Amino acid sequence: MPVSNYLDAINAAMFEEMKRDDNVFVLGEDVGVKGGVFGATKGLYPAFGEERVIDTPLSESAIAGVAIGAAMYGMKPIAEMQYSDFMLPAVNQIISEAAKIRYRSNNDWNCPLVIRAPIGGGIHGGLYHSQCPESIFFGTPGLKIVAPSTPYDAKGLLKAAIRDEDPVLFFEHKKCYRMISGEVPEEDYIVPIGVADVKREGTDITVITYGLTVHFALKAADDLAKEGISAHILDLRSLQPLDTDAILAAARKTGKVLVLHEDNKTGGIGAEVAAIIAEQMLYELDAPIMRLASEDVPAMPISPPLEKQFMLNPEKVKDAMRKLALY
Amino acid sequence: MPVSNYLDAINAAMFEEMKRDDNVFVLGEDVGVKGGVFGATKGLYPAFGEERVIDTPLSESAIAGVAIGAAMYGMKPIAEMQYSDFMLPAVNQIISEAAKIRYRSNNDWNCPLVIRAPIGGGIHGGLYHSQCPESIFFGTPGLKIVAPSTPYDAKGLLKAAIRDEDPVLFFEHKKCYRMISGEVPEEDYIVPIGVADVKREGTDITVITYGLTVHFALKAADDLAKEGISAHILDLRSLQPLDTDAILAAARKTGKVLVLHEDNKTGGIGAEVAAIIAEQMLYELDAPIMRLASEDVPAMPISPPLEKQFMLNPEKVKDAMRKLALY
Amino acid sequence: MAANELVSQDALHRQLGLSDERLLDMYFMMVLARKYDERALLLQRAGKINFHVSGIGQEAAQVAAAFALQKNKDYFLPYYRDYGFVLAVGMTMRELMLSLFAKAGDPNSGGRQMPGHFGDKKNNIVTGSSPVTTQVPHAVGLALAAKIKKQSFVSFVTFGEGSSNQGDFHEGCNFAGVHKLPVIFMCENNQYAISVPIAKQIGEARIADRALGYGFPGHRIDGNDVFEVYRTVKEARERALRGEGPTLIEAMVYRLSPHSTSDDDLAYRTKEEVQHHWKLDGINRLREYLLQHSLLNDELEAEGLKKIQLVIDEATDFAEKAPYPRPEDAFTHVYGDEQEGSTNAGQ
Amino acid sequence: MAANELVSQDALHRQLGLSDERLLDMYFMMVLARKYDERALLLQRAGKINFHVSGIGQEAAQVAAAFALQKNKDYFLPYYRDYGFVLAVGMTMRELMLSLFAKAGDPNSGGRQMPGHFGDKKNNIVTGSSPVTTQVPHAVGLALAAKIKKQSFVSFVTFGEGSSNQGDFHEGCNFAGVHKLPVIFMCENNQYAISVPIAKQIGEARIADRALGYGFPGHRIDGNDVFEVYRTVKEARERALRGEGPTLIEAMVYRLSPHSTSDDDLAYRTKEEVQHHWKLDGINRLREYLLQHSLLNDELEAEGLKKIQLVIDEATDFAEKAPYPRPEDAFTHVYGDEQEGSTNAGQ
Ligand SMILES: Cc1ncc(C[n+]2csc(CCOP(=O)(O)OP(=O)(O)O)c2C)c(N)n1
Ligand SMILES: Cc1ncc(C[n+]2csc(CCOP(=O)(O)OP(=O)(O)O)c2C)c(N)n1
Ligand SMILES: [Mg+2]
Ligand SMILES: [Mg+2]
Repeated sequence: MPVSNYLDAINAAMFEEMKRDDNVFVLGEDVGVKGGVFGATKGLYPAFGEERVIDTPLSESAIAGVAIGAAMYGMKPIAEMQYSDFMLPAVNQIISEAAKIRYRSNNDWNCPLVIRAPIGGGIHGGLYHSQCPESIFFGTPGLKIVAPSTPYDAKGLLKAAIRDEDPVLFFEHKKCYRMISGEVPEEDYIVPIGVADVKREGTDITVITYGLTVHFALKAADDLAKEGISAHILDLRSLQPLDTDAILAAARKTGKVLVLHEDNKTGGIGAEVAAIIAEQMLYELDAPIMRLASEDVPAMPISPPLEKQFMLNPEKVKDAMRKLALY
Repeated sequence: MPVSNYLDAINAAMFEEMKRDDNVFVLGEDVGVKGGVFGATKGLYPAFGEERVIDTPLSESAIAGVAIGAAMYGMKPIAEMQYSDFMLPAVNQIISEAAKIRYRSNNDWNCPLVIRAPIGGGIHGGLYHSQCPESIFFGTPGLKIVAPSTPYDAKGLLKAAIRDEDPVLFFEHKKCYRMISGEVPEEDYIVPIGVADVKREGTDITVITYGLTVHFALKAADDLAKEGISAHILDLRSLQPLDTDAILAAARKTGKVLVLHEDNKTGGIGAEVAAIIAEQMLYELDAPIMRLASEDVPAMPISPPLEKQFMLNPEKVKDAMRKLALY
Repeated sequence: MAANELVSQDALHRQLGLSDERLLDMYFMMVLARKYDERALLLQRAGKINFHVSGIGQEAAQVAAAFALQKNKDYFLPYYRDYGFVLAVGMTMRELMLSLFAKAGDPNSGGRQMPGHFGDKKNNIVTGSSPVTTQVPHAVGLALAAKIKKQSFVSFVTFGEGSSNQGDFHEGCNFAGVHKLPVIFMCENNQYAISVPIAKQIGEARIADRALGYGFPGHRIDGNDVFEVYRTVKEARERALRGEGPTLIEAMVYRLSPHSTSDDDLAYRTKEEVQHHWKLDGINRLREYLLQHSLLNDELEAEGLKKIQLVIDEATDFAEKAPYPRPEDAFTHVYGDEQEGSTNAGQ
Repeated sequence: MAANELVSQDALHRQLGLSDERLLDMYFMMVLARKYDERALLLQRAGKINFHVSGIGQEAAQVAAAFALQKNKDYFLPYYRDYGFVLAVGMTMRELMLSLFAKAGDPNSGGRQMPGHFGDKKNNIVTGSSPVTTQVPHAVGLALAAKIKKQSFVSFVTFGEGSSNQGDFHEGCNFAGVHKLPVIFMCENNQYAISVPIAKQIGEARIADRALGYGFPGHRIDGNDVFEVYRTVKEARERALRGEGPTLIEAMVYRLSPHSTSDDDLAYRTKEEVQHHWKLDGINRLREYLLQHSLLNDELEAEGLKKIQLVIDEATDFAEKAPYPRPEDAFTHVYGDEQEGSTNAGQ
């Protein structure tokens, strides 16, 4: 199978879907001529022209709102937010509008919209180019949210998102763009939204995570295997809806759970995962449910020692996993 | 002690603080001449004039943003959002700005701002006049969030919020405005932010909640007492920071915990409360951690049978409490 | 009849391409909206419904605008006072009443949303919400779809003057201006946003002047003058279809009712001010014109009013008796692909 | 000397109230900013720093504006290209360099924010962020404080032309217009927002024209003409202090560098276009004027440049050697009342 990096997988998903369905179009800041500040939309402008690859004015609420209008007409917009940090001006359009269109119209209207936004840190981006905004949107029924960790999942989930009849937030980790490569089939495929994936089988401890930290956990698990600790790693892939069955199965597998994410701890996805487990299988646990997440500070600072201190990494993850194994 | 309703307690807190400190001022839609759509700012305009009780244009991002600017100068703005549903256009100002001003300036600047917003349902307000937006803001370090249930707490917490040196979201439950009365001292007092309150002592089950549902739990507890079930009820009062010690103490008291709130279940405050307990005192529990919250649908519909079905009430709460007690 | 026709020959409405019949239709449509609104206020006072937000004083502008557009072709994004508008583009009185009573058959939302929150796909009425002005970028998105898909329709969106101060107004207008999209923005400037008068909403500015900053024309017009409204919207539509881009229209009207049934307007404005504006009512003005041009007489009027009365009575009765949604319907249609019972219902 | 003074007597700068010395100061301040910027680009290319966002091409407008304001009295909300501006209102070269190297002593953020994200209370420079245009309502809030507290200062805020399309621009301007607040909005229209040219940002519109929709004056001026900038800002300040309200200024400049050190600008514009604009550079234009008026000569210039060189060398060296923040400093100052270790640090 051909190997591709995470960024190219995203690019290919858009390219193929735009070819497949001429209702699909892309809009956002610098997505056209420049091909996006990270290059995610590279090649789309020459291939599909400026009517389907639209360089918008610098106004995220309009990007979301205009996309919503077009989606209600029956088009399939893919709106790029340059950084997830900059999608906050569009929160009202996303939460008050996109999420509620089907429900409020009693199924008369719907909003098949994809919003792509790069999340996460580790690129020396400082406070406003490193954030994880998941918790802002996670409590909003009506939205779907995905956050893939591999090129395969990224491509399959983006295709599923584009074909979905409801609004999907597609959070892509910018640190994965060029750092993560993997096999991506040539044939058309989708990864269904709402289905988690076991990225590693193990017997001693379970790590439930998503995004960049999947890779930290995998790296840590390799190291820990040498110490005789066997880790089972579940990649949530979809945050909304959560794959409750897979979460419970993974937790049951070892009875010891570490929930791990880069978004800050309080109010993060990890709280919900822990709460689901504590509600549904408390008596099957062999240890308290551990969480490892970023510190509860407003955002990641840029100065190298501060960024390093703030960012999770395989070492920190390994320490937490070992601690849980030894519990 | 004099008795006052929840709305008057809020009104009195503002009145007294405006008298005490001429840096305090109020701004928002219809807060001046009309005294607010719920009457929360009644009497302030005649008492303090239009420069300190400002009827703003219909633009929430400006209300928040202008208030932030004034707060950075050293004033103490109280910004009213007419309904919490309508504060979403201001999310960028609240999360990207207010929450991060102290941190990003390394303590050089700060933002002593209060944003008041009525939350919750049960007033036949339909989708956009009934929402609980806590989860949108809960994951944002740098903000403080309070959500009082009684006139005493409302007045004391609002005063604490106004005197706080950091931004505080003050979520007042609109259904409590006239429905809930209670004793409120004449003397100046504050209720410290970050401190929960045991609203009822009990021995069989613990209910951890905040806002309107505190009253549902109290009512249910009265009924259940007749059935021989003794409920311990903790009112969080502050959501950010959470009073972790009080949460653990309340959970320990009975070993059986129901977390209860009106905001929808997935991603709500209840998830964090459950996760804290599951992380720190799993082995002291005598039952799985239960959560009772609103359904995961976009918002509360207006048609009476739908609203009734959607809204929590003392009966639904009682059923959940009994179920937990019998576990 | 012959003399009559002669008189009308060069009458204003004919010059604008409005036949006598259509003008009369327009008139009765406005009256229908007014009577609906009065009925809704009555029903609220009688405790039969909880809430109504009135459009009284704005019907002339609404209906005249609708008549300048193309039903079932153009896309409409009306705001919560636009009863006259939605009636004119195809919503029925029964449908409005079902919404007012929050009954299951309400096409707008199946009883989920407040009345006045329109949405009806079969009539190209796009679903709207309560947070003001969010519909403005939506209208731009529909116009963008028209452009991308090379379809010959316009989108038409209304909002209040207070609402024009939201960021979404600015962002939507600018986007439309850059891409020269076929969208018409019509502000119904009724001079109040709840209690806040225009002087405190926009100072000494005029909404129409904002168009200049987006590179397209803006017109402030008398919203009580149906001919001016009709002509302006019609020209804007033609302009849009020619690919010349958006138009902003500021229709000056006055909110004759309180903001809603929850509002006491005399707390912030005087009876005299309101009374003054009753004299300028656009429906009356059109009536005078019709009388002057002998297009209306006592008999025609009585007949028209009687029909309207019947329609409203029948619809009220129908909606009152219509079933509510089933309680469990509160939990459906969160997502399109949901299974029955897929939410956390019945926990 | 006497002849020299005679020549300058009715020179433009004198008419505007700028002494020879101040004009020369202004010039060298612009050069200082330019040289800082060039050094930062060099440091980035050398791998000594990660990132720089350049203000080259906008220094003339920035410094001229700063000279028309009152240091330590007015409040400043500059945007990320405003090195010339912040230097002119009191930030030192060492401070800029500390920020560029993300060192602990950086007064803007203690090394937390990207360079170009200014904030320095002692100089009335209000802390700013990356999401564009949020500072516009803040400036309005500071101006509101001036009005409520009856203080005689103005707030001055800058932003790019792309950023003027954010809702916050609209909401902030309108609020200021309604309350006639002492604020000056200056758009540095450098004709690009990253890769997107003005034609795709605002179509055929002009930012300055937007002021009309808020009821206050808007001026499009040549940002490379220091005199025009100085006069316009000065008049706007006087107007604001007289209680007449805000002014919007659109200073036409050109972004001579790529958007940032991460950008390849030749992917979307031509070398020729950039070269053309180098010829219009405002610093050069002022230099010509100074030479013409004999306010500058080779000797003075060499001396000035040498001083600048020294200042920059010294500051670079200082900042490079200055300590980084301690790792644990990443977790402080979330709240004012925090106890040491009150976050979930070290879980
Ligand atoms: C974003 C938002 N903020 C506040 C409200 C509450 N609200 C409902 S109508 C209204 C006034 C609207 O005034 P205007 O736009 O002039 O329209 P009008 O009601 O006068 O027709 C307000 C403040 C809202 N619906 N949405
Ligand atoms: C809300 C927001 N969206 C996107 C960005 C990313 N971004 C940074 S600068 C920039 C372009 C700004 O253009 P302009 O306002 O013209 O200022 P200039 O950089 O040209 O000086 C963009 C899109 C941002 N910082 N904030
Ligand atoms: Mg109005
Ligand atoms: Mg620019």
